[in-house]
Amino acid sequence: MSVIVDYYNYWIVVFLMMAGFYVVISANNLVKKVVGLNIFQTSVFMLYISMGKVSGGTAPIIIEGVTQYSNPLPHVLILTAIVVGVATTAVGLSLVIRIKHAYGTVEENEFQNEDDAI
Amino acid sequence: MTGVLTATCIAILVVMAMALARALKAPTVYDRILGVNMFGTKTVLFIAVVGYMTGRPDFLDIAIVYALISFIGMVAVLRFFEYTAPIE
Amino acid sequence: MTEVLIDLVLLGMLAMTALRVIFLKDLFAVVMLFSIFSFVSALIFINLDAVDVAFTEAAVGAGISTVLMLGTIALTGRTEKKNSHSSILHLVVVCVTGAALIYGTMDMPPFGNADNPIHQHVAPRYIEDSPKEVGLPNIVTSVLASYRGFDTLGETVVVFAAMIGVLSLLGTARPTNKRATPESGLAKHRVLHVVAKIIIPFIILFALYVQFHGDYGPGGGFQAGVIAAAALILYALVFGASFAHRIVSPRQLEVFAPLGVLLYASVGLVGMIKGANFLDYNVLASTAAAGQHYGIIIIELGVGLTVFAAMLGLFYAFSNQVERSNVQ
Amino acid sequence: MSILDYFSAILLAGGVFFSFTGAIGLFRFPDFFTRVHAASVTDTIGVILIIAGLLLQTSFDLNIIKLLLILAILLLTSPTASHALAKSARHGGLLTLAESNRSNDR
Repeated sequence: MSVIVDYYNYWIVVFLMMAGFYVVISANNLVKKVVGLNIFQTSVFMLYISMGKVSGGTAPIIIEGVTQYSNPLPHVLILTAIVVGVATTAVGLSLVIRIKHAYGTVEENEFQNEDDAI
Repeated sequence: MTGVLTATCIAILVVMAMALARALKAPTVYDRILGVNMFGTKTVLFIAVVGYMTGRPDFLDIAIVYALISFIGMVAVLRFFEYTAPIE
Repeated sequence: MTEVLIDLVLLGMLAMTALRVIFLKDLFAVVMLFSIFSFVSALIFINLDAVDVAFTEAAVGAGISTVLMLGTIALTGRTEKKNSHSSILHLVVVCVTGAALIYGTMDMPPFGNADNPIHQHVAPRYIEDSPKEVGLPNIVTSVLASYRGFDTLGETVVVFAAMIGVLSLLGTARPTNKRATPESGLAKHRVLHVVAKIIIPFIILFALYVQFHGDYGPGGGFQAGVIAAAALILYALVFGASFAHRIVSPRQLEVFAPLGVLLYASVGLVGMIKGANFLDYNVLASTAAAGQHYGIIIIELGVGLTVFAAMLGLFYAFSNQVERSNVQ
Repeated sequence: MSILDYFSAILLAGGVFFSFTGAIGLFRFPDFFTRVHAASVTDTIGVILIIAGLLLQTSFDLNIIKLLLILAILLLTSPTASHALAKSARHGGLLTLAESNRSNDR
């Protein structure tokens, strides 16, 4: 029982990660792949934040009368990672748009067929 | 008083779950958007109540951001929706 | 106990949403569900005490990502075609990886325990000494801007580089015609026009509040930049991109983005000239605490400027593509 | 509990009740337009009551302004969003249940 209480958070995060991973490898459509990548990424963020949590702690903004704070370091790492994540997502999406211009489709198997034809 | 806030919090969670269910089920796309919209407003309330429940209500900033961003998301959906052909 | 319950319910919602995303073929719905996914994960961050992260995720993940994805779908079409190859192999790969990861978690220290190794290394120092050394109540801002200032400079440069990447892929948004027409916006929705006009000033005001209050509450340059960009994105969505170009033109953004990075880096150089290390703020003013304050305010301004310019520039590039393909 | 707390609890309970009816409507009603009705109308009253309940808990500081700002934003945006959504659904050719029944009969 204590195993479940100790680890349930990590397990669900792993499940979410795998859902994102499945979308990335099985989806044909590039936009959906990007969505899957983002789901994966958000789950990784959640894993980090879960590690930083201290039970009984509170948010790491100092107020009077509180001594137990959660770990601020993962928060810093993830905060910047989120902004960088959206920037890289934008690069990915603009690549998708270029592929659409070049091949007329964003389905992976279709433009691979076109590549083979050339 | 914390008991009342906790109860409110859980009730809002149930409402959010029902809005989510509508967004997942959704016969039409409009139903999904409606579900997302209601989910957004209830989320704002949820954050506010959680802030009071945990005794640190200075995090209401996040609720404001939620309210603003979910509105922008709605507008974006309406804006780009007209470019795409309906499925149903 | 309540915390655990809330956490479980929210994680359950996330799992349901993720599962639904796998099976949906309508990409529009996929993006809608992804925005819900971001919203719920931000709620989980709040529940796990990461208010700054929740702030960023709410503004960036749910706001900007969704808008960019919707723009892409408007260009590439709304449905995913039927999958021809079998997905059994994919399922096996995913299950094996997942099992390996779960096996890995068994070696991790239990969730929420205050004695975990992660809480022993540098975190106690940040929590105990940063109020004295930096003088800000928000430890996350202290660590972000002061202790790990070099890292944050790198992240800012990455955002800037991503903007360059997108602009070189999609081309800079050029002014289509001199006369801005409201036709390109949501012309039929009068109510939306009125409400947007009322609400946009408040968004910009709120962005300024977040920028300068980030030392004391949740917030800072990253979030403020995104929120300010969101205000202009709302304007562009409702009234049409050509109106937004009149307020902040794409050219100006190309100046703002490097300016922010330069502002950040030059604070570091001033420190070096005064005989300290790169990005050491202690020497910027007569006392160390005042120096830290000056340094953090200026670099947050630089971060805010770059993030604002990058996010708005990304949106301009995407909406320009959408409008051009719509004209053809 | 002081008298203010009792008032606050009543307001919160009222807000939750209305939100709940809205959610049931959103979940159970037969077509899109009835669902918009259920969701948007109860959304507004739920927001007003819950924020009012929280206002009674606040000591006199910045949080009051933030709560009022949240209230103002939600009161402006939530009905607008519902209106715009219903309008674009109408323009997109979505029929009410009665209309689609009639066209099926013919």
